[in-house]
Amino acid sequence: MADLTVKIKDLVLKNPVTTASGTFGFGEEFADFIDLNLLGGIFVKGLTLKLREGNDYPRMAETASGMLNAVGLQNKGIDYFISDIYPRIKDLDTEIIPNVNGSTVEEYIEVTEKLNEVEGINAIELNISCPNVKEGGMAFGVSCPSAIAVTDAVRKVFDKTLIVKLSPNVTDITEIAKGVEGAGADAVSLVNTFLAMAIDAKTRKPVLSTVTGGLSGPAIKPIALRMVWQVYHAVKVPVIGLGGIMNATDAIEFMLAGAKAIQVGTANFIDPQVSVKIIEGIETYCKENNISSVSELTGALEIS
Amino acid sequence: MADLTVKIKDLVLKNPVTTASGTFGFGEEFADFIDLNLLGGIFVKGLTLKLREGNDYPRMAETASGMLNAVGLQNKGIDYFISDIYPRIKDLDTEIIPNVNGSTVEEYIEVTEKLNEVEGINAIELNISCPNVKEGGMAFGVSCPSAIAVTDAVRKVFDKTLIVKLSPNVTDITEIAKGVEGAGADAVSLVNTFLAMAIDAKTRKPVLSTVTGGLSGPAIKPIALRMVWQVYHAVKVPVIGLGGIMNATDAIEFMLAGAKAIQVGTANFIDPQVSVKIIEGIETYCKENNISSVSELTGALEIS
Amino acid sequence: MKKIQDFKVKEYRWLNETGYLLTLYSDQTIEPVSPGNFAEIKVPDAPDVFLRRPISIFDVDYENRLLTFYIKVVGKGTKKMGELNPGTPINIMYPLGNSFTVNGEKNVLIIGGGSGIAPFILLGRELQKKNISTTFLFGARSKNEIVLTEEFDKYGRVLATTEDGSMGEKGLVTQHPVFSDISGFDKIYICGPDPMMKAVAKIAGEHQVDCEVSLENMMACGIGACLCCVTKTTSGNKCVCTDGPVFNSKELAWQI
Amino acid sequence: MKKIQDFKVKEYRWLNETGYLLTLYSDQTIEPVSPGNFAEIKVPDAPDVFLRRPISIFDVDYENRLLTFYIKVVGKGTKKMGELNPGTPINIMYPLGNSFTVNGEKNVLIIGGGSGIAPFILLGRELQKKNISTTFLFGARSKNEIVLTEEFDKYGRVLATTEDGSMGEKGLVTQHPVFSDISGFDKIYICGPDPMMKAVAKIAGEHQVDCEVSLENMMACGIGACLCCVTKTTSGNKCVCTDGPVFNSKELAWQI
Ligand SMILES: Cc1cc2nc3c(=O)[nH]c(=O)nc-3n(C[C@H](O)[C@H](O)[C@H](O)COP(=O)(O)OP(=O)(O)OC[C@H]3O[C@@H](n4cnc5c(N)ncnc54)[C@H](O)[C@@H]3O)c2cc1C
Ligand SMILES: Cc1cc2nc3c(=O)[nH]c(=O)nc-3n(C[C@H](O)[C@H](O)[C@H](O)COP(=O)(O)OP(=O)(O)OC[C@H]3O[C@@H](n4cnc5c(N)ncnc54)[C@H](O)[C@@H]3O)c2cc1C
Ligand SMILES: Cc1cc2nc3c(=O)[nH]c(=O)nc-3n(C[C@H](O)[C@H](O)[C@H](O)COP(=O)(O)O)c2cc1C
Ligand SMILES: Cc1cc2nc3c(=O)[nH]c(=O)nc-3n(C[C@H](O)[C@H](O)[C@H](O)COP(=O)(O)O)c2cc1C
Ligand code: FES
Ligand code: FES
Repeated sequence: MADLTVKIKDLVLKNPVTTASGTFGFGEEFADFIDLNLLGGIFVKGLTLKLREGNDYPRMAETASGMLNAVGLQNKGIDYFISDIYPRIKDLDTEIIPNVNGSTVEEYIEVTEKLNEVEGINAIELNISCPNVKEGGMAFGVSCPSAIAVTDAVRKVFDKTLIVKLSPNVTDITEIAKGVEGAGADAVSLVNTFLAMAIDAKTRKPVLSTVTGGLSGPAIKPIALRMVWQVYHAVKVPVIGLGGIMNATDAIEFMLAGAKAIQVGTANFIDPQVSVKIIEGIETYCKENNISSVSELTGALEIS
Repeated sequence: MADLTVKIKDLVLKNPVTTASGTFGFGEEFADFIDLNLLGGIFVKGLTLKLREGNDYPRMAETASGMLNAVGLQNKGIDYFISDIYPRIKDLDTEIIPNVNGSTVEEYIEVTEKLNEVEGINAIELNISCPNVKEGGMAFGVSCPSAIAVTDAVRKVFDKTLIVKLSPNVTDITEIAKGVEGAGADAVSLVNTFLAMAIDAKTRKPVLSTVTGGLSGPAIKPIALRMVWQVYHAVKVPVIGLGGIMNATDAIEFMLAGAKAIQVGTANFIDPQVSVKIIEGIETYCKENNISSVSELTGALEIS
Repeated sequence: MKKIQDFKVKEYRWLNETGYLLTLYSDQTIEPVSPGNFAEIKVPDAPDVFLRRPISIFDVDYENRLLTFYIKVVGKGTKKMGELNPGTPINIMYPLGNSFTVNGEKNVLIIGGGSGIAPFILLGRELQKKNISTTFLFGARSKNEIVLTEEFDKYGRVLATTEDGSMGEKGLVTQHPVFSDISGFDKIYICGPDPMMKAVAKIAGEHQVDCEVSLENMMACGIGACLCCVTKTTSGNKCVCTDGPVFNSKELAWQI
Repeated sequence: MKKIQDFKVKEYRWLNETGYLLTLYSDQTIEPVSPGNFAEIKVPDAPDVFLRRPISIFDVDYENRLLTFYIKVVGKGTKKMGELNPGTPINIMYPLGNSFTVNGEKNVLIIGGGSGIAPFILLGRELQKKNISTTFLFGARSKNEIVLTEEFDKYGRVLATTEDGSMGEKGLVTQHPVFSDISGFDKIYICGPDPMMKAVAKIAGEHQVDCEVSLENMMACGIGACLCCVTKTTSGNKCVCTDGPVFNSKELAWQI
């Protein structure tokens, strides 16, 4: 059987399949459906310094092969995560990776400092690309100087693997990727959701309470794949790819484009077992193609 | 019956439904399926100064609720259009709007100068957003200074309605929209396709000969709608909306978001009669909602 | 335990132009279902339907391994689920959500509107087992929208209001005479359109009658992972899919 | 004239694990179809299929208003088209593309591989009407992939090659003895995988036998509007959907 292990700096994943922040809760929600210990890692729901109620309902709209969300980082705050949630999931045989958010650089720093102290947490994902909050979020991720500033600040207070999650809502994603690499990111993950909108023609109103929201799902896959391919050729740090992955073939495409690991997002809503099926599918693909280590796939796209 | 006429500067469309450049040939291709005289307008296939063979096959890939294309502006050149094609379609009772392309500002100018002389052509669409050519194309549309420069140059040699077609592959589309408005554009149309990619996991090769291509179809609709809404609030000139419009409801959503007219693109491939169905659907909507003039819909989104 | 399971379409029973019972069968055993639980259904063969659709469990037959849903056509998914051929495979996540509480009540009122009648066969059956006297009150625009009264008859008294007066009392549910003595009930259960639920909850509150409402917020995951389905409560935003769909009306931050 | 028309599934005839004949019927009259023409089929109830699928017209029955397609399962759309229930509505644009030319030939060779045999019943019938002597040569990996020989038998001599030797000659079509006297034919018609067509076109060119190939490039519109389906020819890029699918092999810029 192929070696599925992948290394992202010091973070070792038993396989390249992880679940995307905000689409997998804290893992527990899926415990009835799959064995969580099989996963390479779980990127848990976005965390902030203080409790956040998130945006008003409606927060969701279905679109062609995708969905919009405008959750707005509802969570009980970092302290509650560390004291109440993490102890319940820390013994899972998979990497638990918190997704760190803030309205200001100081908030990012404070959340990170707390996580730096937590034993068992070997990496964080810095979310500078949330399109659903009024302050901070995506604003950090669409300008190179601010992306660099927040990465740099967080890097100074975090000793373990730092993954920075990029926004696709930019003219040139390689520029931001290079910026955060320079500021000390150990890896980049991409993409977060696309700023988008849904309207109800009958009521003439926006469907979401926030008017705009973030588009995810297979609709965005071709754009996400292009961005992963571009970023892979622009930076030296590992790339974690996501955006519309629905099955093992999609996952393999992202790896061929340059991803070392992948995240499964919206697909979890449609099939709560899909992440495990993707692991199995990658195994089968490796076997059928005589691939001894899954990392051989990363960037193996053949361009004639 | 509601008044369906819309005015884009001096260009009068009998209804807001037009067909998007590159998806409707020169109209003739659809003559067996619909009465072309019913359309508000036809944006014909992208034209360049000289004959272009376009990119190598394969130029197309199907994706979730969308498709990639990498046609690369194959056309026989502006002179052939004016001498051979236009005479065949000029007597249609609809507006024929050429889509103007160039690798350099000079080429844009030359093509436009020729069209400026053609009687019956009342508007052109300046394509600064084609993602499928090596030189020019999208490069003009993703940087504000170059978008302004080409618009400004073309404006100087064109007396009739000048529509500038914007690229969605940018961080802030309102900035480009404001730029071209300032440079003399009479209207903006958006969006062109999203730069994207498809991979064949079996062969480990890109599906398109050009590796990347342009994503169109309902997959992109939520992003396009958001951009139309943003641009509508940023500029004073009319906005022509497109991107994934498949039916009358979609078209109405674009108008509510701020579009004065709309273009039907990829949908023509799936149903060659769809443009006429959309006109009928808009009529019905107006009747059911007691709308006396279709322009009332433009920007009528109610945000509480 | 929540489960994901393959079923097949067994049969339909159409009740009017837009409402039908859909019965599914499975080769595997059926998980225990409580009144109020719902399922997330993957609509097969539907090009425009991306996410699963939450539908209350109308009835369950453990012995014959059947699940029945009462579905009203309101859009793409509910239309498609009514057009499948017998034998079509259909994948279900269930049982999801909490359920109605029953705590030694003596006399209860159940109010349903639209597809909101769906959870009440299971609830009626449970109440009957516990010898609780049950009144059903169904509200609709017109007679043809009041369905399945003969089924509910088995579990209690059935009343109706219609806006056009074609069946039962004319008017809205809250105009039914039963409300003149509302304090005679020690609990109201309700599921239906928001305005109906709010109006009833308001009266219940005024008369200090316990009131449980079942919400139908739009959902993406159905299992508490996406936080899309929230409703405001006195203790912050809660997920309708896991903390609900059943809430005590006092908990809800409804402006009523 | 090109037309867009609603049909319904009449029946299937499965020929092996992956190949089937699909017959559709319509209430309206059928447009005149020429050998080589194809249709763009909107695959119903298929969530993953966005664009229409180009499929050659295998047979047509004007009187009973039937169209038949020979389809090989290679992916999502061709799979789904094989699973529809009789009566399922299915929308077709047809007849599209040009057709094979017949100009007083006396003795012709028709070569088909895979789904490439599809256009040759109509062509065989036309050739027979014109009293042109016809030889069919079908190539496949194995016997079970050679289908419908009894149908083709009606219109000419049927030969076969299989890579495993399980039927006809062992090897590729170009290794069939018929090629030893290839100049005896005044035309070759061919449709099949690219390598097969190129190999045959090369031999035809060397022996100055007229050769028409039918291409199966991926298509978006099927009517010459999108310019996605092009093939390089001696006079630039041409659309397979309108200038083709049939090309004289001499026109094609194949590196052979
Ligand atoms: C816990 C729960 C239990 C439910 N039980 C039942 C049941 O037993 N029987 C039944 O018929 N329905 C039930 N519903 C409602 C059902 O889920 C929706 O009617 C269905 O999802 C609509 O899908 P569609 O594809 O037909 O509509 P779409 O085509 O997606 O939408 C049609 C229209 O309905 C609106 N809409 C869609 N879903 C909702 C929603 N959840 N709330 C408000 N508006 C919506 C859309 O905005 C749109 O305007 C339940 C919902 C929930 C959350
Ligand atoms: C003019 C014309 C006539 C045709 N006639 C027939 C016919 O009579 N019978 C028949 O069975 N098929 C015919 N084909 C081929 C048929 O169109 C494709 O097999 C079909 O579109 C595949 O659809 P799918 O959804 O099953 O495959 P998908 O799931 O879309 O793709 C499966 C795999 O096949 C590849 N593929 C898809 N379409 C093509 C293509 N056109 N060329 C090369 N590779 C492709 C994809 O890249 C992918 O790897 C014809 C094609 C053309 C252009
Ligand atoms: C409901 C929902 C909530 C999300 N919340 C977060 C979040 O808290 N933090 C974050 O970085 N990304 C969040 N995302 C983005 C996803 O992690 C992912 O980047 C995006 O959905 C694209 O992947 P997909 O197409 O596979 O879903 C959320 C996405 C969805 C759909
Ligand atoms: C095959 C194809 C060719 C296109 N060619 C052109 C072109 O020549 N000029 C242009 O401005 N846009 C071109 N476009 C972009 C469309 O006009 C349109 O902007 C885009 O497809 C989005 O709209 P849609 O989703 O409705 O198709 C092309 C699109 C497709 C699919
Ligand atoms: S639907 Fe996802 S949390 Fe309730
Ligand atoms: S398929 Fe569109 S031009 Fe041939």
